[in-house]
Amino acid sequence: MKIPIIKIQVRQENFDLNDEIRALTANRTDVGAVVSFTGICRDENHTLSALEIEHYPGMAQAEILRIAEIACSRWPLGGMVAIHRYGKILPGENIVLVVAASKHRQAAFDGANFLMDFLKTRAPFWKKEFFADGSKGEWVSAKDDDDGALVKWNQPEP
Amino acid sequence: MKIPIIKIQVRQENFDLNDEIRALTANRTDVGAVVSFTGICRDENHTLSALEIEHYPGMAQAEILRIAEIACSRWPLGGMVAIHRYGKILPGENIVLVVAASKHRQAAFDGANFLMDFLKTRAPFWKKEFFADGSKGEWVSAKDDDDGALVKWNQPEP
Amino acid sequence: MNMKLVYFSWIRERVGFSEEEVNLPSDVKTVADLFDWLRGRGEEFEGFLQQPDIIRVALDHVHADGREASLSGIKEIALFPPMTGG
Amino acid sequence: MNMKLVYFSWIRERVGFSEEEVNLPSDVKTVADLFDWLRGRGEEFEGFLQQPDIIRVALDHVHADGREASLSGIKEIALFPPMTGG
Repeated sequence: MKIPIIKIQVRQENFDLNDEIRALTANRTDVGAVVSFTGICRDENHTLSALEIEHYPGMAQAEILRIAEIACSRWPLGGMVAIHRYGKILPGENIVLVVAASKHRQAAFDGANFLMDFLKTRAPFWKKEFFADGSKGEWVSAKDDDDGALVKWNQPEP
Repeated sequence: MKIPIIKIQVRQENFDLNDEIRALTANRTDVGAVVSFTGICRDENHTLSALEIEHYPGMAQAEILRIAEIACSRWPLGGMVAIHRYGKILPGENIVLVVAASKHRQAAFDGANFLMDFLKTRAPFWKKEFFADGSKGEWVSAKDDDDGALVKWNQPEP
Repeated sequence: MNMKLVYFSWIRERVGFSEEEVNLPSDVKTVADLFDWLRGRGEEFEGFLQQPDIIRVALDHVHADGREASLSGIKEIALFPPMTGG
Repeated sequence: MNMKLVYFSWIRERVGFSEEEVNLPSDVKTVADLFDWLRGRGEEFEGFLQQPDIIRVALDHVHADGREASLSGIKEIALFPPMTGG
């Protein structure tokens, strides 16, 4: 494929998935597969009032771009989009979007999955929880699972 | 999670990804991750005029549902959507959509990837190519790659 | 045994029609027996059945489990090449 | 050596501010040296630096490669806990 289109944004506003996919696929016929990941603010127990997402403005976008460039060097991707929101996020609202476009489906799946796994552990964002009962916010702890998720990307390709 | 929502459609009309994701996520706060796969008709060499997709009406929907139910038993999924189009598809148009919703990102990635891999090799659809120069259509050959893609799902979980 | 046979993709094109009702002899008990019986029906069947390994079979809308799968109680048998959807 | 230090998440809250300009002594050459120097600045630093393994460091917006990473030529050092975005 040609040089991949890469779009990385760190912003407060919500995103529109259809618009982002259209930007990667319009006026071209070399994309056969588009995989998207949307991360949403959960609140299973109805205890959360909101998340506040803090980020490192100078670094967040640059770090996601570095990860996207690695993904594009590892798989034949035609384009990637990553949008991460910051500020106050309510339960049910979108937090993050990743889209990967490729000729082939497995490259699109792997590119999007890889970008999400590394974004989780390397992009400088931190979530603070605020509770419905008005109690003080707590910073979300990093999960060992997230580090564990990286292991699969160091396996040699099958 | 509760009993997953499963929606399978085999139809001529295009789909709207935003609408399908909304149907899986509206009015609930237990979905933290949504992965979508969109398969699009490629035409890199500008030689294709259209694909004609034939399907087995009695079986296609039932077979995709069987695969989706296996996915839902294997990963904690809150919902799955699969829509496969048939009939005439032009280059750049959508062919297939798969959406998987879950609490956690890897389950959503794996559920969608699994459904696509098995849909490719088990759902009764056949593509015929029609060329821009008016030459007679050729049936697309099945790819060994597609059978090979199934191997990864027989590995024990890490 | 009355049976509906349905054909798809290039198999449908070679057979020349998409479905038919047949009366299978009572000794046609498995998919392998069906293939043998079809071979005797003319060259349009014999042709594609020379490569039986690439023919897929569904019994009442479910993929047949090998060539020894029983046709007992089945109402509709589909023959088609490997799928290319998705 | 004039340096901008920036803090995020609960480290920012413990330090009490989000950024500061400092003049590092010339013998502070690595991330490990910086941690030692910060420990001497008061209990708000000493507190979180008792668990140095969970402190992440970025040098000019790039993750530092271990505690021996050199601060030479760096203009901005960030200290923060493990990330929880996505």
